[in-house]
Amino acid sequence: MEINWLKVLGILITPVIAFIVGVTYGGLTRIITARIQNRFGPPVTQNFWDIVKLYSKKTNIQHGVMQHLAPVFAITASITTLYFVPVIRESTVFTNLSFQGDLIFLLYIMVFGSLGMALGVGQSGNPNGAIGVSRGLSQMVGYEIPFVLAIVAIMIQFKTTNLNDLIAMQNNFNHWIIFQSPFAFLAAILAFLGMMGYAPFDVVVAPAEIASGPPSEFGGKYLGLMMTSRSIFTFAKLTLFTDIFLGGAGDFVTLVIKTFALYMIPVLTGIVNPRFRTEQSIRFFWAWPTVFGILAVLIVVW
Amino acid sequence: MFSISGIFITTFVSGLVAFLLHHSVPKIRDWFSIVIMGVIVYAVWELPVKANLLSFKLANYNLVFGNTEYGRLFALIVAVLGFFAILYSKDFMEGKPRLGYFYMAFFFSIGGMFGIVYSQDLISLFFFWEIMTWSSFLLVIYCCKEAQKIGLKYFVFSAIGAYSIMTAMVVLYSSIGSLQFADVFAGFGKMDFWSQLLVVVLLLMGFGVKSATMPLHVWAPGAYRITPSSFTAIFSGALSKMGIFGIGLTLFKIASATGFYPWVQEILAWIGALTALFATFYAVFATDAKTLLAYSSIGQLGYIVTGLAIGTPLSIAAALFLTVMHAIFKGMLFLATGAVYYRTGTTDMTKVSGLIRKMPYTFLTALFGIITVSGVPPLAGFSGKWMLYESLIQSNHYFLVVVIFFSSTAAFLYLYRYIFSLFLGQEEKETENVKEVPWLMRIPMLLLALATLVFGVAPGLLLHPVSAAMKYLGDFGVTYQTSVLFNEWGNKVDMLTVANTIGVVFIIVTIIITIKGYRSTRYVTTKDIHTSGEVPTENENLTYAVDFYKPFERALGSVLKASVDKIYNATGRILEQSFDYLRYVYTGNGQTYAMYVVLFLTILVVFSELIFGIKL
Amino acid sequence: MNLTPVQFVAIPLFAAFLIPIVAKISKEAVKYIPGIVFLYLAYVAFTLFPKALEKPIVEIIAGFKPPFGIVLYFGPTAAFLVSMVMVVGFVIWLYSFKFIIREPSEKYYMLFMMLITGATGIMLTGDVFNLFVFFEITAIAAYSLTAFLRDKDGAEAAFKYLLIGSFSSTFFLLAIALIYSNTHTLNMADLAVKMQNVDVTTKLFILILFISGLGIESELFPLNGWAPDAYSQAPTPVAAVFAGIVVKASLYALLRLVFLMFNWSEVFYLLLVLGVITMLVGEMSAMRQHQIKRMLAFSSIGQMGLIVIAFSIATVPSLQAGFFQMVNHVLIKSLLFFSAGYLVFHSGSKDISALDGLGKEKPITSFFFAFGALAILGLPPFSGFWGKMFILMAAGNSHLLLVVVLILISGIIEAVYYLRVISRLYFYKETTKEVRRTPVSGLVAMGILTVLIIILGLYPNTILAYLKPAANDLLHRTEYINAVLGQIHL
Amino acid sequence: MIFYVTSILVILIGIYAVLVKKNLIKIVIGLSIVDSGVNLLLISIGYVKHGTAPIFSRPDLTAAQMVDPVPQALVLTAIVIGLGVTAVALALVIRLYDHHKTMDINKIRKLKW
Repeated sequence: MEINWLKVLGILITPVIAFIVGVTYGGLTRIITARIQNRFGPPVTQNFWDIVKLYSKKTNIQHGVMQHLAPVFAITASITTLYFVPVIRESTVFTNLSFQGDLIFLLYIMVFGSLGMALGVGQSGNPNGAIGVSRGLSQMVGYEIPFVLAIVAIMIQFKTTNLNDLIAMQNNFNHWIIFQSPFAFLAAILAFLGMMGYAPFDVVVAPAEIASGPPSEFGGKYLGLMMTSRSIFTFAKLTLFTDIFLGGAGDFVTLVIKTFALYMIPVLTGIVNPRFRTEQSIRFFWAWPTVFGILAVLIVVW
Repeated sequence: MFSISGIFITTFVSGLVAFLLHHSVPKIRDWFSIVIMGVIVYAVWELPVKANLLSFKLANYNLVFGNTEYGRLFALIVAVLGFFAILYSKDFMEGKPRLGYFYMAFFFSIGGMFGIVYSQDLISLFFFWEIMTWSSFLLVIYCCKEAQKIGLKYFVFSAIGAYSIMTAMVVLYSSIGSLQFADVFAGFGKMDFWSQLLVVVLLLMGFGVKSATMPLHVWAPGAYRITPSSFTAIFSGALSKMGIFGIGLTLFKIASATGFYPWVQEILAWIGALTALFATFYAVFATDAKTLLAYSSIGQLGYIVTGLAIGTPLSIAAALFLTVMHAIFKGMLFLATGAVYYRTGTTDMTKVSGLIRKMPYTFLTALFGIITVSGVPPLAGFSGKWMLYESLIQSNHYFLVVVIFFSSTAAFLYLYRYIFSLFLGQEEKETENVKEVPWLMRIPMLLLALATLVFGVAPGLLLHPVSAAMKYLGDFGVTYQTSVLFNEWGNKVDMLTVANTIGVVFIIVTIIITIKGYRSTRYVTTKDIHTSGEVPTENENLTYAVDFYKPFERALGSVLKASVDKIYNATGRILEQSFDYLRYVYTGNGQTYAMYVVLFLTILVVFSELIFGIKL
Repeated sequence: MNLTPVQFVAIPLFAAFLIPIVAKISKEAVKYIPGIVFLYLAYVAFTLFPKALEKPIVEIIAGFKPPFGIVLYFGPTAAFLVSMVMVVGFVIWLYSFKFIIREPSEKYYMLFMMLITGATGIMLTGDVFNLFVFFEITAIAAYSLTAFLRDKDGAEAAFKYLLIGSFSSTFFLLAIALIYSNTHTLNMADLAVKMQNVDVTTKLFILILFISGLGIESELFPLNGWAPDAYSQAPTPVAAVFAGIVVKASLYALLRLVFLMFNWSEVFYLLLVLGVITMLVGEMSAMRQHQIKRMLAFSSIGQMGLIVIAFSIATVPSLQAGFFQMVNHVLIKSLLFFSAGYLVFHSGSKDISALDGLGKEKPITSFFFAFGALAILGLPPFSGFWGKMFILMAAGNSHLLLVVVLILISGIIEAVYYLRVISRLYFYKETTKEVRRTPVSGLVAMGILTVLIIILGLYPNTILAYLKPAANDLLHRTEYINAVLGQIHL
Repeated sequence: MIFYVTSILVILIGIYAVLVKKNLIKIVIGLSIVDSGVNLLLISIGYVKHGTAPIFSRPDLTAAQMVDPVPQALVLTAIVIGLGVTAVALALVIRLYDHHKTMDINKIRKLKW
């Protein structure tokens, strides 16, 4: 079968672009948080250089095979999620493999990364890491409910589970799902807060209590790899949300604008909010976001 | 040898021979059972699919045995899992007492399961159902004094289940006149409403006990924990499938002919979903690994019951696919826990930790196990879960989807806890000299792990027999290719591309990260960690094992207090006391007995008009 | 030496009176007499069985023609019951061969033969007063056998049995007085004909007297006060004879009379209710027993309740099921009593708690006990399963769903207390005492019973073929009357 | 007719004795009273007014003049049986007294529940 060279090119470039965009978003967030706290913050490329520094570290410590592979799990998950999300609508280059998978598959592949990470943290033997993982998983159960409710509502409303069909249905401005089923969007965005792990729900990596939680035992190239996968993963989740709710992106510029707008929501709420305890965050997710989710489904039912 | 009677005879006779042989040279006994089981697996595979292979008349009922596609699927599960368990138990049971008793009960329960799966009429099904029950009972009480109460509870619950099937059979016989599957399925539609309802409820209850659906699951955690691990794999892998086999038959062959079928489906679906939900909650807070796995398998059975209850072709395919997968990964996980028990002597998660470096193969099996159970893509669990969700969404069971999804995400919690507390974390002092389990125990575990990978990449291989079985149930067709799954709306997921992408990316990045600075990466023991200053001493184990999900528990709050178990124990005690008062009727005084006789006579005379309808 | 039914009664009686004489000559020879008698009679039973299937053999004794003289009716039912008695009798004799009794054994064997004479007499006789006489023979033999062990409880149990047993004989005699005053005949077949024109109230009185009189002997609920004490205090082989043969003979007598003379549906309904209550009370009180023999006694009362239920449904399949369950009960209950006997003898005390860990010390006997327990629960490979299932199917056919449910509930109760004992035997205490042998004759007896149970379990057809004519014979009286009175039509 | 009434009365007295009296011996006596009452009833069934004993002592006797012989035969056996039972009962009472040293039936209640 002849190889569609454009597709192969797209498969190679997309993760790199995703990394670059993800890292710049990281840099921008640090600047914005600094500005809000009335200070100037580091240059935009600061995150990029941190990662480069980590990769060039002399000694790398690992506590066994599982910890060695943990960042690999993480980055595989983020790249695979990226491949199965149509980054730019019709272009052969940037739709990658999204024809092969669908929404439910994406729901699960997002968990694959965090599970791999958790195993690595487990092997490192650091109790703080283990506590962080237990908090992370409990919180995950919390925000999965509204997120699934939102996804189910959309799937039923549009009678498809494939992302590309969803994008096709949102061809012009007023057909965006954000308007067609607002409650689903609300529930999904609140769940998104939990996914990103910024301030109100950052009990997982609570720096003060459990020394940055799960990644506490990771250093050198492992930490670097984790940071890269984290940025790619953020970008992948953002494109996923834009595809579902904002009708995907025709070209690169609209993609950046939409994703950055979405990205600002968790970042800004993070800056102004203190930290929830784990059961508080779980209770929070099961309260209003779930109500919105149920409302979204009920609307579809009638 | 390759007829049905051949299979039955070899299984039961080899059970007896194993019992008699256990005094002789152990070498023969173990290999004898392994060889026999291998022959049986081949025989089951070869058995032609014909409805009436063996039948004999017995006091105006005739018992018919035949092999149907649906039966063949379950028979294969039983045979293959049985073979692996026997292979595993050769070393696992080394040096344990009463080995002959163990092998006899083992073979009898497998024979019982074959009987159920191959029977074509209710009497033979009930006959072998009872054999399966009491032989598995013998294995539940096998180990120790503490097992007696649990065994008794198991027997009483299975007796309640079996006797509800018996009552259903009696009702069917009195209104249809024959208990052959063909006549029952045909004649069921003509029965009056109330007896139809009664029969369906009784059959579902009877089969529900064995597949541990919620209100009747109370026996399962104790029974799974106390049976020797090699049989627990069969117990949860194959025995519970007999319940599913029965529920499948009742739903699609019997209940579908009735008017209230949609109601039955709806209620059963919700029962399955709630079973999954509550079982997962109990699993999260279990401290013993086997109890955790027991609740987890109750949860998985809940999914299968929901799948069957939904009734769309895709959901039945999902249910049957998950049945086979459940047998595989539950078998795997119980064998892995058994390996841990074999080496460390305990399965209490708070006592054991850090076994990964000493038991790598067992860790690998457990890893594959939890990935499959959690339904994460590359492995087979995902296809089952995917089909289940698609079918739920397409058949407009919205809130059911959410409950199922909630319980499957909560499944991550206890799965992580299982592998973390047993294999990861810091090494225990006592488990210093633990070695990997012998090869004969590793082979079944690794083969099962391989199976999850193979079916993960190409679910079509398993969907082929599953769709054949579905044809027997009620000619439901489902479209599939060897590695691409479709749902009713035409969306698809290509497992091959998924596996390829994950595989390729994984290998490339592993190569990069291992090569980059290979020399400078240093292995350090788990004691050498950043603990802000105070370095942990040698015998101090910092693994966080106790109260692992305390915050989650606080979030759930009082939901966990409600447990059906308390109610059952209370009823048992009250009944026992009431029987106590009853026997005081026998006062021991001869004269009172004489008084009873005269009283009886006078009552008969005085109330004769009432009793005999004749005026004095 | 032509084979006639009267030998079933004559030979055991003759043997009973021969034993004391032979004992004068040699104590040892006495032990073998019952065995020879049983073997010979079993041979007679099996040769006569096929003949009885075609045409019931009617034996006229002492020349008087039926309505006047005593007559023995050897129909399919009687043939079946007698052969059952002979087989089980032989096994019980085998068991008691070595059963160490401090008493002089010839007394034991003489009473034992008397008991068998009475039981076979009940099964064969066609005359009401003759039935009463055989009843009294069995009763007296039973009283003295219960008190055979000279201990304190034996006497107490025997006295209670005697007290209630004499009530039973009084009621029976009153019934015969009433019958004779109205119909001036004692021959059962003749009675069946003449009872038609007896007025209803006296007929009712006769029925009530019969039910309470014979009910005492066949352990119906309010009347079975004596049973637990008698079973638990009598020596083990005697308890097996009681459970196996005596109670069955009296139940057969009650059913023969009821089927012949009183064909009202209310009677069967009353019997059904009594059977259900007996079963439930029997099982429930068995659950809380501390002594193993008393527990077995209550369990056999429960099983008797089940058999009464089967018979009172009064359809041919239900009678067939009833007979099948009778055979089951005889075989399994004797096996349980035998093994319990040795276990109690070995562990020193009758309490169940004393049985801990006996599985190790006496592996074979405990295996037999566990086997018996599994069989009586009605678990598949054993004959108990088919018995219970036929009864349930028969009850189902007559739409007695509640009865089916109650039978199953009592089955669960039964499972609880039997499995408790089994687990106590095998799993409670790991004792390392050396294994003590049980006498060979006991093992052989129990072995025969186990083999019979397995054969019946796997191939129930063997005896099912014979049960159908037996059920017909008992249920339809016309055939009985024609055979006895010779074509004097109704 | 009078015979039926008396015999039933005797039976009732016997039953009263058995049920109410505490002493073992009295119970056994009660039993034999019941027995004789029943025998009386049996005999009175066969009674024919002015009938003579059913033996052909004189050639001219016809069956009609005789009393019905069958109940008398029954009573013969019943009496023998009654004797047997009472004998066994008394033997048991002796042994009970040896062991329990009491005649009161309420005290002999070791086998219960």
